[in-house]
Amino acid sequence: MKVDRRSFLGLGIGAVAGIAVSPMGMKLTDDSAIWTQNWPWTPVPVDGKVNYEKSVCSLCPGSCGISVRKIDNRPVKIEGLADHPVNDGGACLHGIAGLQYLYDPARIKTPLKKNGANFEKISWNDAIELVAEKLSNMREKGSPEKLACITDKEQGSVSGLFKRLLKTFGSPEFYTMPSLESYLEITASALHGKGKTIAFDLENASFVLSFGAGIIEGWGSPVSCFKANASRKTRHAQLYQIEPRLSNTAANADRWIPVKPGSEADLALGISSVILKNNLFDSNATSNFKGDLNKLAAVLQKDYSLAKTAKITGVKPDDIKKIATLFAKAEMPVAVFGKGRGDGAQSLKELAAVHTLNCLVGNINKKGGAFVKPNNQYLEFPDVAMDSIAKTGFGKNKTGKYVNQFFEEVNRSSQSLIEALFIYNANPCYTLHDTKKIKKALDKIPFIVSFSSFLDETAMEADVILPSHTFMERFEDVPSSGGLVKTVVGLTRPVIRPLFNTKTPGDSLILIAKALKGNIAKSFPWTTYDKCLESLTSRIWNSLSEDGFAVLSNGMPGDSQPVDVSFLAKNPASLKAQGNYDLTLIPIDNMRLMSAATASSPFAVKTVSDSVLKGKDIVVEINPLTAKGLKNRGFAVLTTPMGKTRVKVNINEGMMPGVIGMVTGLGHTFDNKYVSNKGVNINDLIGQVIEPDSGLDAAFGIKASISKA
Amino acid sequence: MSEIENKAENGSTESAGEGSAGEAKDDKGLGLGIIFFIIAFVACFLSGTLLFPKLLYSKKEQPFNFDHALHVSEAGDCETCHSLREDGSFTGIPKLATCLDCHYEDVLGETEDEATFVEEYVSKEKEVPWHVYSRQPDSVFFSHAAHTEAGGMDCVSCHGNIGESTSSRPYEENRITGYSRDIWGKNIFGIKKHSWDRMKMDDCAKCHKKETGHQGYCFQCHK
Amino acid sequence: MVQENHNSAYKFGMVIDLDKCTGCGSCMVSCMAENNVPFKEDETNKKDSITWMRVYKLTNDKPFPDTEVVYMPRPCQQCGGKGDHGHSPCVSVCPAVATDYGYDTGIVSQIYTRCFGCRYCMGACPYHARYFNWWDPKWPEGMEKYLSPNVSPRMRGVVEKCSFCYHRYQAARDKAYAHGNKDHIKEEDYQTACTTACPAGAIVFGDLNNPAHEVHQIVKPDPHPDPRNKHVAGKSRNPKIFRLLERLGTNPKVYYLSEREWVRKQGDNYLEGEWEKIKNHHGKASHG
Amino acid sequence: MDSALIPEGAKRCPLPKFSIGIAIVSAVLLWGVYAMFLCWFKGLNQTNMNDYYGFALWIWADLAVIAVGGGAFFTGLLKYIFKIDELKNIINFAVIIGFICYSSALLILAIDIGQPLRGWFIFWHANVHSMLTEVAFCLSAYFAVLTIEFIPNILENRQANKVPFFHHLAHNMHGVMAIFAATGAFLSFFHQGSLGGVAGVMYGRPFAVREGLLVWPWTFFLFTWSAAAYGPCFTLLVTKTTEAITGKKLVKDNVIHLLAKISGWMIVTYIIAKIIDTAYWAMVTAPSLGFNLSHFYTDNSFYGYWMLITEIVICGVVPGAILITKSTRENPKLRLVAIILGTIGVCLNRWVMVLQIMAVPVMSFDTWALYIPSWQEIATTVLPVAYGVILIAFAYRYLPVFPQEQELNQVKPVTE
Repeated sequence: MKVDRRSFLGLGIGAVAGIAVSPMGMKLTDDSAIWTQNWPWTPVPVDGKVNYEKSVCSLCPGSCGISVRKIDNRPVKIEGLADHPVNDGGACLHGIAGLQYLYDPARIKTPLKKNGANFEKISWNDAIELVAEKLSNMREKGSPEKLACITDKEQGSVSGLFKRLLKTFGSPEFYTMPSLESYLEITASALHGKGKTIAFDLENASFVLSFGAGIIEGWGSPVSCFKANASRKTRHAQLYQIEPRLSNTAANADRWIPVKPGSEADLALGISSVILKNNLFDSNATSNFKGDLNKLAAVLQKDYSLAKTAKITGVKPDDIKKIATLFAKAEMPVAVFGKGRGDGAQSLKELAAVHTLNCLVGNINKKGGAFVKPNNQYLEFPDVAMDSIAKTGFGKNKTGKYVNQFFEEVNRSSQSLIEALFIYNANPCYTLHDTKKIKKALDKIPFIVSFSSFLDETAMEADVILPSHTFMERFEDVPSSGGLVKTVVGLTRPVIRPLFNTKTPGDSLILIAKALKGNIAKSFPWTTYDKCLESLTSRIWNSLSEDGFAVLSNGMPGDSQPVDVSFLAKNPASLKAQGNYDLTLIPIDNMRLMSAATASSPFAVKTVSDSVLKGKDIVVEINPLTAKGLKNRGFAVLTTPMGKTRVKVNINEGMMPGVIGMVTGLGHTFDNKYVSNKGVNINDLIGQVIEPDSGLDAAFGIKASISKA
Repeated sequence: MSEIENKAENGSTESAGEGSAGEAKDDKGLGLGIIFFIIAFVACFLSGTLLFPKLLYSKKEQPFNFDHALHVSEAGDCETCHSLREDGSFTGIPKLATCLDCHYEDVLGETEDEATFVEEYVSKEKEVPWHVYSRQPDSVFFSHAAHTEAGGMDCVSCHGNIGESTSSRPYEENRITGYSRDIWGKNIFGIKKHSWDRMKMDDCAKCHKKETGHQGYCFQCHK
Repeated sequence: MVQENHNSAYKFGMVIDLDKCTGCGSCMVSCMAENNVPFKEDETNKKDSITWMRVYKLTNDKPFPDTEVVYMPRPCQQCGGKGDHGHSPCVSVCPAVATDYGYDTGIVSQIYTRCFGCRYCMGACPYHARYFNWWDPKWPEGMEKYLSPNVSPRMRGVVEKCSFCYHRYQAARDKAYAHGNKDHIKEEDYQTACTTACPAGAIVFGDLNNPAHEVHQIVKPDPHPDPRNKHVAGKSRNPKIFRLLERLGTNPKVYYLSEREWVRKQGDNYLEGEWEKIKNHHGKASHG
Repeated sequence: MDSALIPEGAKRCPLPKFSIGIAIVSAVLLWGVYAMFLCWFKGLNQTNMNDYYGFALWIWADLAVIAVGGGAFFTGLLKYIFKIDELKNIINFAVIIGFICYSSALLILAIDIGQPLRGWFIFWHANVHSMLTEVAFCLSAYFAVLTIEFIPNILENRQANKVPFFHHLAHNMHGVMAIFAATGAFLSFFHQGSLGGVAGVMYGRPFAVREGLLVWPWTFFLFTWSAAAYGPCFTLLVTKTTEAITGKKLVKDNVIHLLAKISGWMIVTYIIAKIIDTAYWAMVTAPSLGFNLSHFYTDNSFYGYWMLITEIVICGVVPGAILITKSTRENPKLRLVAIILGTIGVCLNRWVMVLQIMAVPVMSFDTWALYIPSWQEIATTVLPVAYGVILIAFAYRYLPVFPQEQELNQVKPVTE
């Protein structure tokens, strides 16, 4: 048989036809398409039973109630908790993105010990032992006061435990990072006396005069402020926003009053001056002033006349007069302080000047006004056992009044002032001005223990890290703060089993205390933090565990408050920005970026406009009049006395001429590519300026120049 | 093309002669060609129909044998184990907890399978990794409530008489797509005799069209 | 396939109060978290950044200090198409029926697994509401555990967009079925993720066909076609309410509310002098 | 070496020289193939397309090659239906060019879609309302027709033609070619048109949208017409180029003049229609949507009125005028200028109808979006060009493409 071409042809055609008629072709075509629909590298979320858990978000001081949607045991979404007294269902973007913190690539998965430049993993036992050994040595040497601690806040059981440990150990060196809450307490303390805080009844106020407070940019308890602001339209209330930049709050306000950076206090005093001069003040209220009002009036008439104020602030005299009149005559006026989110640098002069307006028009503890109320008191700690070492140490003077001064003193001193430092929920290497200096100070402290959940800038400087659970993995009491009218305590609860080998910070402290033995161990009698929390909050525990929150006080404080304006009557000088350049660089707080200890989530960074961040470049805002020679979206070099950086330029009519605005919250350097190494940290470019009369870092900005790159 | 035209016109006699000579040769060649054609056709068709499915699907045994008939006779219906939740979603294959509602004491029966169940899963508190014959891909949204409650359908229409089975047949998985074989159906040509023989989108659409007058909009069945 | 929006059907829509919107971004993140939207290292090229809900920043372009800024959240507009007959700009062009118009809900729905990535719909949409998956969706190790089973993660090479959280509609229906209410879902049972997240309460969502729903009461849609443009239907009878690019006849179901005239003007394109004539025109005026 | 394959009586360059030329072009081809695989395996992130530019260089290339490939159907139509017999001398080449253009278009589409393995959904789940569906069906069908039209020419290869079956097949296919030509013309009318319709129906895009007749916007007819008008320009241009490279006259002047004349009149009529369309759109359609003409041509760094003038006047009116005037048409230099301008004109039109549409902002607060293709896009766009060159080279070398070649190049038959 001769197999010729035709046979081959027959074979070939037959094979093709056979396959074509068989279902193979059809099936493979279909299956290859289905394969693309189910690529093994595209995740398939597992289904299950939907259930919700109530908790509280503790990413910021807002203390919003959250509802965590879970599929079986797996949390899939965070939403605002309906009917919660703080946020009633609303939620901010950071809280909603909360689950991204749980799975953050920068999370610390197990205790770490610094070995040279790197960290090595150690067991919890070894870590606690190591800490206890160092601390015991300090006590043996008789210098317990050389242990310091920095946390985010005064309130709450975890801060309470830190303070307690320090006290029974024998150190007064407990510091908190600056926050709106701390400024509220400082202001209340200066004007009304110790142990008090201030709240603003934005929900009811008919005229809000905001001195740069980013009411819709994360100031105070953000969601609550958003709600109060949104209801303004229906309440026919007005918002006047005073700041150099057309922030979102200014854009949303009824009027934006641009003011030269750093002159907010002067404007407030100028307005007070008009109110006093034109008898617009509330005469009943002035009876609460304890002396010095006349002295203040004299100072104001002399130094804050319309013309002088106008010159300092750049606001027209007519406008000042108009604002003063509107404010004083409004039914329920309130003046609000705390530039931006209110957690940046502030001067007491500004805080006091603004709050004095409230005092003058008599809106203290009145509906729609400012509430002066006692600090939260809901924790019932048993007495602390202290030995003589502890008593001596604890009785010593603190190194600095506030955390900024603390770092300044550590840097300044030639001796080792501090030998060990605990840092919890704070990232001073990122959030405080002049980060280089902060790092230098930390370098001088031989033993740093971080309780951070993330390997952030400050945790990197630590010698030992005792990683904490995130707020989704632990119990904690979360007292409301930040100028909120209601006093609410929320309960953060674990919504998932801890993912890593981490602990509740309270448990870490209890373990340390027990390892230190003696009185210290005796002062920490609890087996676990969870039990400790239950006993500390026993009065409200039922409500906490059932509703997820407890309302401590709902209404306004009824009593009248004494007012002491002696600080202002001394006519403290306004601070100038550091440096000799022509322009002023100021920070911009943007709602979509976190700038405190917690960094932003990938989702939050994703929402950031390309006129704020483009690629890895930060974009600064500048008025066209100031941007001479610069191209919109072009590169420029920004110089301040602290250093130089390359930036992009957003030429923007919403910025006051002569001012450069740079967003806060960028320029992180830790290991999370979605969040870090984007832009620069403005705190690298601004130095501290300590207000002499208060000890606060009051650097509202810094002098700067900008030129084409 | 035009060149051919010219050639054809000019050389008609010549090509006719060649043609007739060629045809005789052709016949033989063609005959052989046809034989080869048939052989190749049959071989390829058969391998595409019989061998191919064997290669395409992998067989997996269930973790242990499950007797549906026995459970139905004990429980009385399907809904005892496969139920709607309060929110209207469907539980699917029951979780261990549901099994333990009845299997609360160590052993109820004496089968080897139940022993496996107790030893491997109940005592270790491990969910049984069942292979789901009727699992639809992630892109599909299927509401049991819409079909059983609103549509009044029974389980058999889509799932067949699985409730009468006394043992678990092997789970066959498409190696390319990861689908259960039940989606395309046992018949490789995709021919079906019963409403439950196949679970492709076209089957859903056809029934929807018949019952509701419209096959539905994308999101009705896709997520 | 010519079907009308019949009365028994839902017509889900939204009205966004731009005076309340603060540009905070909660809606964007809530949407991303709800719908398994991925993220990548650099999201600053907004032309390839998937945000079903995007917040635009509008400015009146006046010099300092008269500058004004308003934020405008832009979900998919769920266009009804010319004359509101369901031929949305994107739906009518899809060659493979991977996207279609739900006459029962008014929602432009889609099948990601049907889409083969021709991107014609993207070109046809003037709102840039459609996004292409240029990359494989990837999550940092472990983070895929937070993905929701209600929305299937999309693979590389397909187009996606806002669905008005259709899965929430499905959940509401399931709930209704389970409780014996075959065809009735409650207003509060179906709300989109952006609506519930908005801390300012700027978004109101519901059935535009249902006079009991808040969205209907705010928008007061005019059932008659616009006498000036036969393609436009459902115009709001509130002169402060507008839709984006209404003149194109896309008939969006997302309405915007603003007290500021310049904002309303930016909602569409006008020849010189045209706005002055048209600005106070609204449905009610044309029909007494 | 390969002389047995070379058409009888034709002289071809030595095989090594030919091989070197092919090797060079193949290198370019491989570059394109590499980029193609990158796009398939890594996805379309390899391109510089984005959510504003869902359609970009590739779709432009697609539209452009289909437009210039229009010479095939139009020449076929003239030859077989209108019986203009002189065109038999260029029809083979027109078909080859068409084949190259259409196969390239299909290849580009296969790269361009995000999910190539699901590409068949366009047929299986076809949406009859979509212009793209119409394009896909007609394009594939017409490609099949072009293949059928090309086959007889391939079978005319000296060796293939020796096989009686092939010889008869070619002969018989030829007999029915008029049917295919008619089918091709019909299919081309629809897919050229529906490609125009792709833009015209986008009523969300005021720059693209046109009113029209029934379901077809005016761009539908303009695209068909312009393909018929400018397609022959490209056929002539490639013929001219082939002549220049081979150094031989391949088609007689009377044939060239005839096709040029027809093309010229088509261009003139087209450009009149185009001007009317543009004017109506600029003065009625766009303003009714709130847009001034200037909106589409200002405030950006690339798209200006120059584009409009170049497309309509320089690359439309000018070549039309040259080609309808006997004296200028028969002047080889001016004719060359005209066919080059014509080819550029139709490509520019397709650019405008793809990329400018994407660039123009529609929402008042949106901004112009400009785009520069990535190297992968460029490489995959050059790929069909290289493939075309190779196919033409092989076709010319081994197939009797030009019936008049022998007559025009009187050389002794090859003796070996």
